[in-house]
Amino acid sequence: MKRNSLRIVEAALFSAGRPVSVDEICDATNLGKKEVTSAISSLMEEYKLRAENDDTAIEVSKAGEKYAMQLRAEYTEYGKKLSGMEVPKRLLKTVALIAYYQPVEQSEMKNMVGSSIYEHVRELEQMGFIKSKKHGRTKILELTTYFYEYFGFETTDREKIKEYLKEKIKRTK
Amino acid sequence: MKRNSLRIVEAALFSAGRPVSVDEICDATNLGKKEVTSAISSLMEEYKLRAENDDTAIEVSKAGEKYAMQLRAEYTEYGKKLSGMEVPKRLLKTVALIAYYQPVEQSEMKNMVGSSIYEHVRELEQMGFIKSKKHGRTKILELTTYFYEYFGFETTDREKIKEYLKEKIKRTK
Amino acid sequence: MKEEIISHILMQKEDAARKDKIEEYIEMAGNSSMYLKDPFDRAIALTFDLVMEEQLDPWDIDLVSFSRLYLKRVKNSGLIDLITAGRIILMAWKVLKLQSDRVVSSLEEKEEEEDEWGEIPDWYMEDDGYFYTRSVIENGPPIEEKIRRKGERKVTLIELINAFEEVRNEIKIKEKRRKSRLEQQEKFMENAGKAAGENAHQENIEEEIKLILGRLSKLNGRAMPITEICDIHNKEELVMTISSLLFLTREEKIIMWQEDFPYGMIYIKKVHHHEEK
Repeated sequence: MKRNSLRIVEAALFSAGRPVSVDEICDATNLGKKEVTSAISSLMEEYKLRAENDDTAIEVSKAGEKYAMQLRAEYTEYGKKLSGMEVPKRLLKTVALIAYYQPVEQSEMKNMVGSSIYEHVRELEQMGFIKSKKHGRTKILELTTYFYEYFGFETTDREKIKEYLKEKIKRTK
Repeated sequence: MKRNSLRIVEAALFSAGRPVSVDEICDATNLGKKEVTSAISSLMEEYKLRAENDDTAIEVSKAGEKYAMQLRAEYTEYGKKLSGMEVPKRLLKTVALIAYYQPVEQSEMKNMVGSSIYEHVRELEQMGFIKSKKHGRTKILELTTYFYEYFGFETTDREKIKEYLKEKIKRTK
Repeated sequence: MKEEIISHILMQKEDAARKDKIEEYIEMAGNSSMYLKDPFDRAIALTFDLVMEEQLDPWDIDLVSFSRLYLKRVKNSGLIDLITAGRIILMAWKVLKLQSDRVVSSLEEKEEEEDEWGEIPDWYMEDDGYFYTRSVIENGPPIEEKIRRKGERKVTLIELINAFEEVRNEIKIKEKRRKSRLEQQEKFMENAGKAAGENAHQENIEEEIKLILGRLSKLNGRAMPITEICDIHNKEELVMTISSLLFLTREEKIIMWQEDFPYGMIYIKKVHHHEEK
């Protein structure tokens, strides 16, 4: 029975693909808190033992108050190329346009992107990349500090991103 | 050295989170085709052995013409909540019917599914599971390679799939 | 009297709280039907008003009781104010429509929930497919999504810039297409305008109608498809024929109908009394 809850928690950690809390695991698996906590310890031990013999490229580790299944540091470089981007392409395109035109009216963006702009704006706001303020019947969109941090800009370099993008256009002309 | 390439391929499969081809793995890991192929076989064997002792919730398996790391069927239910399933049941039903009858006319599917078939076909095409070609006043529907990959079928042979589906139904009776 | 009539045309449901509520509504809406002098008419109109104002459920109205009551009154008094009667009947019709709308929309909702799976045609009976299809529809699909790790990584600046380039190109192409579509439309309108101008000179409606009448004379009261009197692939001839036929329909010289709107065949039949003249 113990063995089994070990595998169930393993399944949960594998599926999540991100750090998850004990509560989240309980909720997803219908196991009790105690059972989950003990399963996590055993799993961490199991993967550690395997790692000692180089019998796995994976580890279970603590990340803050959460737990994650992830690649062992030695193997991360082989995973980079194949793992997916956390911002879907369609949103990346839209946020790139906003970065270039900002501050920009949502209605103007709609002319470029089409009516999916509303959905994109909602998602991008949720991700924390853009913020909007009401302006008459439309909204003005612009980038957040988080956006600059995410792409490694100093927040003081607001214009830099635009320059990067402009450069790109020049080169492709 | 052989042991190491096993772990590198494992890292690649783990990170991809989707079925990947041998070529993709070669590209991501800088390993040769032969090395990758042999590593995949060994990995599949390794995980299979572990599964026999219930020492893992994970499997490495063929998906269409590609390979994927995924949850063993026994543990799928514990991963559902955290991974977020993407295909609504009504679409699963329709695509299961198409899998059985393919290539099949849309008009024939309409007899089974009702007029929501048009909506279903549009959504399934968008998801990449089916493709259609015009045929007079109707369309001929069939599965895409992506379908086999996504649902983890080890073969793309239509007859074999049909047999598999038939068997599965018998077992659920 | 008012309350009596109202309670008569309301469905008899045993729900005290609901009745109180209705009385409250009636009090609230007390004056809205004051344009009717007769207390009987006013009571009925008032009730219907409440339905229109969404204060009363249309299904609370018993239209059968209403029509019986109304007929009885007409019989007894012998005199009816047609304008008021018309108004009340219109209101009753509106209530009926609200009732039917409700039924239709609840049916639609149900269909959406159940996603209306069709009947399995008989010919599936003969093979394994029938059992498979039935099992999928009734017990659910025999396939399941595989669960894979959805680990994601951060997006790099290079990827952002590439996405920008991609979307810029897409927008350019879209813009080009839009422009060429507009140009084509303009050209088309211009040509159409010219063609209409030329036709206006050639048009001699009377001549055309005579021509069509001549063709129709072969009908002898029999219906014929439009394909027999004109070449439907010749657009100009088709337009000319249809406009003449529409004219003749308005003059009640022929009747014209279409089977299976909007693409079905159009049929024409000559009207008899005109032939006799």
